[in-house]
Amino acid sequence: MNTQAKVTEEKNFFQQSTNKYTGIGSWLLTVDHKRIGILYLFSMMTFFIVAVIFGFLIRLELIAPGKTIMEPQTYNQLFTLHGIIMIFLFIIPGLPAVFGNFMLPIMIGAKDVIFPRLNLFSWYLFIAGGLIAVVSMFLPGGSADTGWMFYVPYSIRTTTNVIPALTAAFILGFSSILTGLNFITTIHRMRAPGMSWFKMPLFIWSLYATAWIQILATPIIGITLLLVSIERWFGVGIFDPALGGDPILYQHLFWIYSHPAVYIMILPAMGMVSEIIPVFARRTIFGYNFIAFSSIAIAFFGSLVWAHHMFTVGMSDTAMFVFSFLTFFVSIPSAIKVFNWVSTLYKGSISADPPLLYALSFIFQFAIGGFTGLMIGVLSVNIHLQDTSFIVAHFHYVMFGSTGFGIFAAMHYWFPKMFGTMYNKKIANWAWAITTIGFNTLYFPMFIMGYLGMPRRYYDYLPEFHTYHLVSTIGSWILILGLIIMFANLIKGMRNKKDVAPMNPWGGVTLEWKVPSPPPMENFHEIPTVTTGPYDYSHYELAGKETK
Amino acid sequence: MTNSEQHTEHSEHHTEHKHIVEYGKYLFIWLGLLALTGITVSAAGINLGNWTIVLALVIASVKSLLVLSIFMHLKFEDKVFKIFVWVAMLTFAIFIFFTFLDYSFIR
Amino acid sequence: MSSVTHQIHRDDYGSRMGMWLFLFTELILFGGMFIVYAVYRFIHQQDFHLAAQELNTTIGLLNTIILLTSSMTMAMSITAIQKGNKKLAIALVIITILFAFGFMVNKYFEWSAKIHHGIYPGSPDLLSKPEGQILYFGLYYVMTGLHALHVIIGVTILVFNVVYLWTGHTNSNYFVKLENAGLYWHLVDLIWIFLFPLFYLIH
Amino acid sequence: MFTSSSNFSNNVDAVFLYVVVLSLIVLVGITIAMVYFVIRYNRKRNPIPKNIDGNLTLEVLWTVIPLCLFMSMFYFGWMGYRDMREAPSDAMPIKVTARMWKWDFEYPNGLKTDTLFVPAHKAIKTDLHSVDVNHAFFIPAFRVKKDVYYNKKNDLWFRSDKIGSYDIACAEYCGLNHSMMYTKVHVMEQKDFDEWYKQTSQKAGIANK
Repeated sequence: MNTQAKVTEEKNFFQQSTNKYTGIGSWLLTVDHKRIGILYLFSMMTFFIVAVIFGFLIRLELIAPGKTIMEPQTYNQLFTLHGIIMIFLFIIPGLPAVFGNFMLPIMIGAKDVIFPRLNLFSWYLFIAGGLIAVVSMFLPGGSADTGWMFYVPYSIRTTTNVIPALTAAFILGFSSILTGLNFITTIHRMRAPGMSWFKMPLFIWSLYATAWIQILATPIIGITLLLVSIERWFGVGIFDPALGGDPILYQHLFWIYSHPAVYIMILPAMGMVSEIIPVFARRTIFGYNFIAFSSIAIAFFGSLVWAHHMFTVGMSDTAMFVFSFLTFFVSIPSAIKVFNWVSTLYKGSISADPPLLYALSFIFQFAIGGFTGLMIGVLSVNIHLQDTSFIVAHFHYVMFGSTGFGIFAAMHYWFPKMFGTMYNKKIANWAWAITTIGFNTLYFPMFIMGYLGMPRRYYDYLPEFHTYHLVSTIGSWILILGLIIMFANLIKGMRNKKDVAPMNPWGGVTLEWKVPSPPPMENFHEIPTVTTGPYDYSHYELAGKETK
Repeated sequence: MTNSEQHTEHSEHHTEHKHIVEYGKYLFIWLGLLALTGITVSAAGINLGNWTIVLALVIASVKSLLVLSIFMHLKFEDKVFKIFVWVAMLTFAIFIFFTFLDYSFIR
Repeated sequence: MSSVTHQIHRDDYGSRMGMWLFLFTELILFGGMFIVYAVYRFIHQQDFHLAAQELNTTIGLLNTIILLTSSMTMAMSITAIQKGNKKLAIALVIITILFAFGFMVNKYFEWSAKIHHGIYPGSPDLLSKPEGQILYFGLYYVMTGLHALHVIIGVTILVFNVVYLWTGHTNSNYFVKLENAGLYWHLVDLIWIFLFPLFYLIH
Repeated sequence: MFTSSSNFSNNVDAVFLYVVVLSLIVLVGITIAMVYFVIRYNRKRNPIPKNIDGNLTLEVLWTVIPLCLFMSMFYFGWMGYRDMREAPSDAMPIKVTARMWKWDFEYPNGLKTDTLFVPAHKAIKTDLHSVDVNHAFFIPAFRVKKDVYYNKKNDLWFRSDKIGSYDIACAEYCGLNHSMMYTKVHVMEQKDFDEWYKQTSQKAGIANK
């Protein structure tokens, strides 16, 4: 890690470690939440790049019908790993583990999270899980080819290394639980004096809601995957239909977690956007309470709708009715958020810096993801669209187009705070434009071909879908070009010692902008006392009136 | 401190509770638990049809309530702990209830 | 902790809160299996009824009593340390550990009897039974097995706590570790409170 | 769209279009508002922001109006699905067996084929069964789909009024050749179908009933 050239009388967290070790040891044994956040950032990005490469190869294979560059078996393994890595190693930990870890304590005015050693332990679990997932590729038998859903009985029958993949997901789930547990307790116990629940930044609200889902839903997937492992290992009859088991029960259990997991992914990104928009519009957020409560509402309703992933399995009519009905309810709080964000731009004083641009892309793409979600929430339409590339496009719009772009927004927003330097804004703007165009070119055609009947997870396809696949693959190249520019720009910004970032480059008013960039080891010398709400920009308004 | 809710939560930092439960109380609860176990075992012998399982679960719930509130000191903890436990129970209830929306009504 | 100034601030209340949150994940973990149990029992009423008759209620009852008693001794050890009675506290934790061993010994005999009778996952005897019974015994092994694993983890935690008590790390002013170990131990008991009637008493 | 190749396709397409149009209106609205605000209230043009905390009327409006629209979507979806779930009693039953990675069809008289032939204007009820892993029986043109399980009886029905050949795909991932699990359904006039049925059955040594 390069040390920072910023001249301050005080050492920042890069220069001062929490333990007696120097060099790598000071990082691997650190209990400082900021260093752990940085550890997460780099390990997560590594996994992200790996999974992007897999995605790129998958798209390349699909550029034309028939075999292009790989065998069907390889293809099946690649999309499985792409899913496992992206979901468990990038999107779920992305905002909470990286930016939550780094920013949560600072934003609530604390010196660290409440259980710093547990925090480091979570990171080790994350790394262990990630390594198992990646190493399973190279074991004899090859990596799992089941899809990230591990549906039984295929996951019991296949000869590939399913158990390592299941174990990886189990360990990663455990890591996620411990992070959630840490955050809830930290938020309850360590808020600075005066920071009541309704003076908390909205990012913290979203992390709080997320953490509850992490704690209460993740164990279900843990036990379910464990049961499949046990079934494979010992031949115990649990889900295997040949032994009387019920594959649909597996799907219920899987989605009891995995649907709420969608909210684990999206909620922090929503919180992120709620942070960014007021800062760049220099005005208070529109409808703070509604945004805060809609996070909780999403967490609650999100746990009631899992079986809308299963409308074609032959469930009872009652279940079909109730799950479809409630699915529409979960879209209400999301809609409320979108309307409030757009209203926050109204009469602001807007500076279209890279973080805001990414946030606007988020809103646009999240809207598309949400609307297509409505389409597949409609029962009769769902029957047709289930398991087609329409679904693939829908969830990529939500997971990548929204959460992924939320992560990018967070990177550009907090970059100067984390590293104390600045990236090149002009290049960042270009990267934003290219990634946004690339993303939409990549995934939008999938909606059309999905409706025309292109099933998902297909190695080969009928000639009539060729054009859409071709456009989509070209989109993937544009997207990757944008990502390369973005990462290169950020890495260059990190190494750049000239462009020292000020304490508060964007004019934010939450607590993280009141500590130096990068923050010192214990964040605050004195715990601040909070007296105003998190988005109090009245000083800009007042200053404007005075000059008049 | 500007906020009263904040105040109560944080004052806990310093005046850490030290509620001591006497040995006798534990012994009493233990006897109760044994008695309930006895009831559930003997009730299992009587044929009550579908009510057997309901009775068994009700007794088990009473037992766990005793363990939770006395052995695990939930009775003496802050309100927020009790809310947490209810949230967890509610979540599990939702999971099982909604799963049975499928299984109870299957054609 | 380190020599540098980074202090981990003490918050017993927060520690207990974290422990409770962790217990919820454990509860839901077993909850997932209870969902599986409930669904299969709903589908295969008769088979579950028949299969349950093959379990030994006496051993199950004995283990229930053992766990309930160990829960009491565990809870009492906290009272003891709160009153500053170090020796009694240590003795009570050790008694709890001994009960746990008793539980495991019982479990060992129970399982080996089952295996001796040819009922274990994948055995020809079991596979020749109706589907509902295969599922019953599958769940029986997995659920009681996972519970037994928790007993073992609990014992490990308790052993550490004996050391903490011994060295005075845990004392009448600082006993949150013992409290949290106790919470974990009671959770193991809680789960058994449900496992016992569901597997042994549904004739 | 609107090929009306089965009794369901028109309805599904219409409901889909309904949601698409509503969504497009809102999406365009949101996007235009966003872009307009960013330009109109740019810092250069509008250096002094105005703080607005919120507006209860607006919040209520944008909760209640979407809720009503969503409920209408739910209603149409449920009505459409209701028609799909129960086959008419005079439907012709055909057994469908899925295996890695092909489909088999068995007609009432025992005749087996690997391609589905059905008469037009007649309700067809397929009884779905898998001999190995999960599959899903999917006829995109007919807008119907149902998962196929080893130990669960699922069925699916449709009626096609349009002569022609349509693809049948497997929509639930089932391993190596999942993407090659294609076959066809041929919809024929009743008399052509009867002819085909009789001849093929005789060829297969099955006496037609």
